[in-house]
Amino acid sequence: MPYRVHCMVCAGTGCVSNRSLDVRDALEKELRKRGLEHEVQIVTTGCNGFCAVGPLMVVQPDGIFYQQLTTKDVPQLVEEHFVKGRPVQRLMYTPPEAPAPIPKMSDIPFFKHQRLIALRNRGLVDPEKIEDYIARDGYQALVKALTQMTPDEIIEEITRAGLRGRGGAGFPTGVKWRKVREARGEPKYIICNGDEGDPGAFMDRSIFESDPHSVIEGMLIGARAIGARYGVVYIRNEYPLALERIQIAIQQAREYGLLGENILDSGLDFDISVTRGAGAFVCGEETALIASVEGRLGDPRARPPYPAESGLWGKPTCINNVETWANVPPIILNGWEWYSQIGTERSKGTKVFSLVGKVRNTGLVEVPMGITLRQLIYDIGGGIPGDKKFKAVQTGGPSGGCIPAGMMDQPIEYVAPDGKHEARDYLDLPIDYESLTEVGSMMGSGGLVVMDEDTCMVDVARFFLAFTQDESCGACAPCREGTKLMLDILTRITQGHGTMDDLRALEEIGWVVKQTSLCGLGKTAPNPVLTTLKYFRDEYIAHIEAHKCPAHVCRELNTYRIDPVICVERGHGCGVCRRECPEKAIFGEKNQPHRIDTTKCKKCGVCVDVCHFNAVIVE
Amino acid sequence: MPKLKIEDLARMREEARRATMLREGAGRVKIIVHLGTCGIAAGGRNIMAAVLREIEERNLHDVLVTTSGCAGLCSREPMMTVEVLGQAPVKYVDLTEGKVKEIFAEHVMGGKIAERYALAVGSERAM
Amino acid sequence: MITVNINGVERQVPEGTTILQAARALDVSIPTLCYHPWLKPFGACRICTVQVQRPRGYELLTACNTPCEEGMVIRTDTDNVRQARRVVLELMLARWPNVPVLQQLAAELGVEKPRFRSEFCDEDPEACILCLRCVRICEEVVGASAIGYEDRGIKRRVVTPFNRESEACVACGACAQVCLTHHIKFEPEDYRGKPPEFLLGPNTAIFIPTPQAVPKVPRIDPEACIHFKTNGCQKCVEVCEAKAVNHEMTDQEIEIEVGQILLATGYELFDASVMSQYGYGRLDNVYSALDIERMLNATGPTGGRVLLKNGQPPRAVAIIHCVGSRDENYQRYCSRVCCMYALKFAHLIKERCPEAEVYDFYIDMRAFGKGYEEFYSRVLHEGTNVIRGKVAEVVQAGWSKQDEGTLLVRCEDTLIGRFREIPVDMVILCNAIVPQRDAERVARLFGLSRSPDGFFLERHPKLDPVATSTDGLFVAGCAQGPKDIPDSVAQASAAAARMLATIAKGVVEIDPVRAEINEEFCSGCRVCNALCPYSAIEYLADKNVSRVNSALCKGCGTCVAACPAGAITGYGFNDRQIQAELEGLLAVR
Amino acid sequence: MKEQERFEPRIIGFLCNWCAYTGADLAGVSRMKSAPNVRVLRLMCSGRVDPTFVLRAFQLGADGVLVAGCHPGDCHYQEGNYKALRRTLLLKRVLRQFGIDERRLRLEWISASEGEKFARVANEFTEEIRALGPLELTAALETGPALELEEVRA
Repeated sequence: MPYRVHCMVCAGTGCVSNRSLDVRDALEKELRKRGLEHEVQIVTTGCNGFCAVGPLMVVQPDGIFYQQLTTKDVPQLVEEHFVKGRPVQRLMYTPPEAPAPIPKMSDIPFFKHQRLIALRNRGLVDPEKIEDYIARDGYQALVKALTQMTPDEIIEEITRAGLRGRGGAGFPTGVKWRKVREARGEPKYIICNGDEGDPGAFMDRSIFESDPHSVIEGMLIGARAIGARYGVVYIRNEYPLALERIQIAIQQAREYGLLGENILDSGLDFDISVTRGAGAFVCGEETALIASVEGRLGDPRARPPYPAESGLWGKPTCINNVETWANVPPIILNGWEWYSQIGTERSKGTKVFSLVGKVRNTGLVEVPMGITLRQLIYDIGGGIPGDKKFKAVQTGGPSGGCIPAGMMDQPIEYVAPDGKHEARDYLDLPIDYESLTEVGSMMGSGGLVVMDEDTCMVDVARFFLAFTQDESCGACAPCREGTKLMLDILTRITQGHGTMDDLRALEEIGWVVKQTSLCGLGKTAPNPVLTTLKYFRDEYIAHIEAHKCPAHVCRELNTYRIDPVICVERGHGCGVCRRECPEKAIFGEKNQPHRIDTTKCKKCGVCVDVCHFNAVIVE
Repeated sequence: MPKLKIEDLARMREEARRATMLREGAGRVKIIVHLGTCGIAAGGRNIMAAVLREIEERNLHDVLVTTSGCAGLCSREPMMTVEVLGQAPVKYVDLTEGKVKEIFAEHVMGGKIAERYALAVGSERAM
Repeated sequence: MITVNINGVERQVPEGTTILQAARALDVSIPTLCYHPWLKPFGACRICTVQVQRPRGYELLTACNTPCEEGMVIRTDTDNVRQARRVVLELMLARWPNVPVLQQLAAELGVEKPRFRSEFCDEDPEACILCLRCVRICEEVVGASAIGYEDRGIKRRVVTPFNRESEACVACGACAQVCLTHHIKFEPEDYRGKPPEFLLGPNTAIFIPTPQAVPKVPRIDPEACIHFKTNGCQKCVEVCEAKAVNHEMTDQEIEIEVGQILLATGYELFDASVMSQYGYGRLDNVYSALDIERMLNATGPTGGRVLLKNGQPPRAVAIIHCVGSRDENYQRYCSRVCCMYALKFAHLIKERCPEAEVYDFYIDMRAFGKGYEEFYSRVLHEGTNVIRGKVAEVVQAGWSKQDEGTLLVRCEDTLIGRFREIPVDMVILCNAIVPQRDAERVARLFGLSRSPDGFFLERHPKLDPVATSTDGLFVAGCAQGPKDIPDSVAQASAAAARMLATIAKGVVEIDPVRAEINEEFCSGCRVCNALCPYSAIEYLADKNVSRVNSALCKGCGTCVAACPAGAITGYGFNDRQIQAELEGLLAVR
Repeated sequence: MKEQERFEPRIIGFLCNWCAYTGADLAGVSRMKSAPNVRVLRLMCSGRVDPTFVLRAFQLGADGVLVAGCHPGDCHYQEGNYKALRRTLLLKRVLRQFGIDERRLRLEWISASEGEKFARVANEFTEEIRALGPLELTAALETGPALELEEVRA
């Protein structure tokens, strides 16, 4: 009996951790109970991107989007939707301030503004079945590349399409492929860099989990273009599900003869091996990655020679990010004109961002280049929860910078595509490689952390710097010593012992580390500090001179006080805070206003948490 | 698995088309079987099974089958609506498995509405 | 060739030259720390930062490992460059404030007081500043890869694997040599079994043994040379203009056709440690004559100064004669030379340590040579105390503080008939001269016999002292018996004269005494063929007779006696002559 | 036996030129006392001693024959003394056939430095022969015991 309905249950890491697989099992049991198991097929797919509302399921062909499902909802869902054909309103997604839930997935704003190329198959294919991928034109691009195009034509196609590296630097992929093709030395290698060490970035993981075959097909086309014999997928060991799915995909590709000798009788010999990263952020840098694949200590080395001339085992090597490889098949299939229409003048195509932080709809979005921060945060992200004021957005992970929202009165000079000069404030800045770099941040892997008024920028800078300092490989002096000294200064400032020439020292050391470090990690580590210093200097000064943290994040600088009026009128002097205070620093009687002895107070903030009436004021 | 040739890829793509078409909600004809409480009571499940059997026998992959709630005409159940892309949806009433076979042949395949069983043409938009 | 512009000066450099090499060619100074000419550039310290103009502004790059590109414009003296180098240096000083090489560079770059102090600050002036030159030389040049580094970031440290002594280390000292802060020390412990103070010259792998070495050319010590251990290095080959270094050379056995041989194989010094009562090899500051000869030599380990093991000059020295000579249990003969060099030592020690007391223990002072006696009386006048008596033993004194480290020499002073115990700081033993250890084998090799004392036997002690019983084989010097330099020289000249005489004659007279076969009597039984030790008898198959090769025949006559047919006559000692002798001998009652 | 009629044995000494003869010379040079009975015959090597010389010596009235060569390994001609050793052992058997006491023939290794040893051997040998008394060769020939072949071969 042919199926009439496909339930696409999301099995990305986010949803799986919210027990979406239990929902699937409950669904299966319920369908069998209702005798519908031959009419309704359950398909587990990769991550759909809307992790905030997982576990989620899309019922096709109707396109109904169900979210935050639990096993308890399953009987009602089956009864109503599958038996009676009436979608269940209760389980649909209702955007904030929206009157009614939106049934169709395509109408939900989170998905509507997206443009899927690298994630074209997410939610529509079972990542562990090659047949699903083939059904959605999988490996057709490879057939076209092998039969109708010469390697040079392939490279020409990629170059004209304007595809640039999605790892963060944005190096034109076509140029890189040509350099490796023309370099002397056999055999040649291509590497898929899935190290993704940035905290808060998970786009590579999601591509591996939802559509591993698109990466394999991209690498096959790259191998054909470059003349590479071996491929390596370098994937973080911290991504067990993604690792499992890429290995299954590679195994299936080998069984179908799409990897190995004489692929599709085209004479192309190519195979892919998987190497697991050992958890060092520095191994995201290409030369350190190569060292790690060769089994050596993951230290970067001086360049030139660039990996294109002498990379893995000293042979010409082309290293591209997961997302870059995933973009290749659509370009080859639909031609470069189609691709170059998307995006801006200098940055073509789409970019996958991981929208995290103080935003309602956290998750993974693939948007065309040129989209503005406002669209990304408000239209797609659903704005800032808890009616807090938007303060800044951090892009590019620990190597990126912070872009303030508050600089409304100082718009930046923006040259529109038609050459007209416009004054735009940051939020309306179209996002692409150059625009982000100009404001001191960088595209990076695509991590986008939204921050609201409750975020202390000094603390954010300290957090990111602590990460890069800890991940520094220690080979070159400026990065090893510089990041440590800057971290010590920032820690001092957050504890209220900073001085004004600490700021000058931060800038000086930051400049030197940025200019003279051996590899990308060192060159970008100071960015978070330098951009927060540039845009939020007043907060630093507040920490130093006023010994106050405007966002009350740096605990040592806070003072805690109980508002006597609220405490008595609303709280009737309940004394919860008095009992809970670990330092016994709160005094007062029933129905009397309570008082905090600031000498004993260790500023732990427990009283704020336990007081139901928000009587505790933090200054 | 034997080593794939290019033709194998194309063949597999065709075979799997059915599933993907369905997933993308794309199809030439859409059949809605009304399974409201009354519909089910009147034997809507058998009609659904019949429709699915027809699709299977003809190995069609551009026909979408969905269910919907009660259309309001409980007396004329079981009912189904057949909507060919671009044409007005046609509602058929008092169905039996035999009738379903005829409707399928004339309307779904032939494109000509089976007047004798049709109740009304162009009621609410189904697509 | 590509053109680059350094500080405004255009310059042609070959493809692949780094900015540092180009700058140095223009003697533009660029500071470096982790750079080393022998090693691949590593770029750890970033001190060699220079400014390279880019289309949109500039870029700071490290000169040591950035190759020059066509039309590159490089500036090494801009404010950015100075600021970058200064701050990088301040960062390093924050971590290692007292390292001299960093302080000296700081002075050059104008860094007065380092502003920062790291939490991991290390005050040690010999701290490791992680330039990794040691790790790189051990891998790239030596090829032993014995050291590496562990951990990451601020906690990175240079270690041997698992912090245990590395078996791969070939103790070549290369790492210690390139270490900027002398963090790695290299002490040549008991090198090749001899106490360090008696090393013959430096212990590097390639060295000139001593300044007076003949020939005075460097020599490679295969035990110390890295190339023989890891097939790496060969820096000496690279730097030698004359391309004279060849590691493949080995000892070769050369065969030379010679007519005459002079055996002048010399002597060996008696191993005094056998006589445990003197404590040689057991007690400190008890030296043999050759050790002192080495110490007194200007090129010796102490540069000619007489020093104790603790580096102080001795206050009293004892010189003991006839150690192992004129002794029933060891050598019964007198070694002839000891008395005189003992006096020489006394004189030199007096000269070099004026306030030191010298005691000379002798049995008979044999100052037999020309001018020797006069020297003896002069030494006496210089204040050397001379004691006639064979020393019984040398013991370690030291139960009281001031005796610490002194030695007691116990002997019986036969002139005053009393037992004496003299505290001294240093004891010098005059070891006997004994034949070379392999004298037995050499003698047998040349068919030479030895006199009872083991030295080679001369043909006649009085009439022919330099020849041996074998023609063409001569002996001279201590190989024939203990003698001093004048006598050795005299003998050497004599032997040389004898040999030249033979050579001058141009003809070699062989002894008439040899054998000859009378071919009529010879029955071809070939008994004599195998008999002859010099295989001088060959068998003529066609004539079925044997024949003696007169050049090879030494005339021993063994074959004459053995020939069943009596066909061989031994000239000079033929049968009839011997019969006649017998008759003569027995004729009288 | 009166002093002057005391039997003075006549002993022939075949001495090799390099060792034994030099040793004897050393004994002389070192003024060692040794019995004059040994009448020395110098040969280039002990290997040169032909058994017939020994027999001839006995025939001419020698009471004892001493053959002296270099120590094994010391021979100036490498192997001469080994040949002498072989011949002497066989010759001793032949002497028995002639009825001559084999102790009248003695083989000794005397190196050039063993002057003292030569003197000692000479004295001992002389006393030994003196004890054996004069060798009346012609008489012994007639009355000597006939040796069986096996005994010879043993």
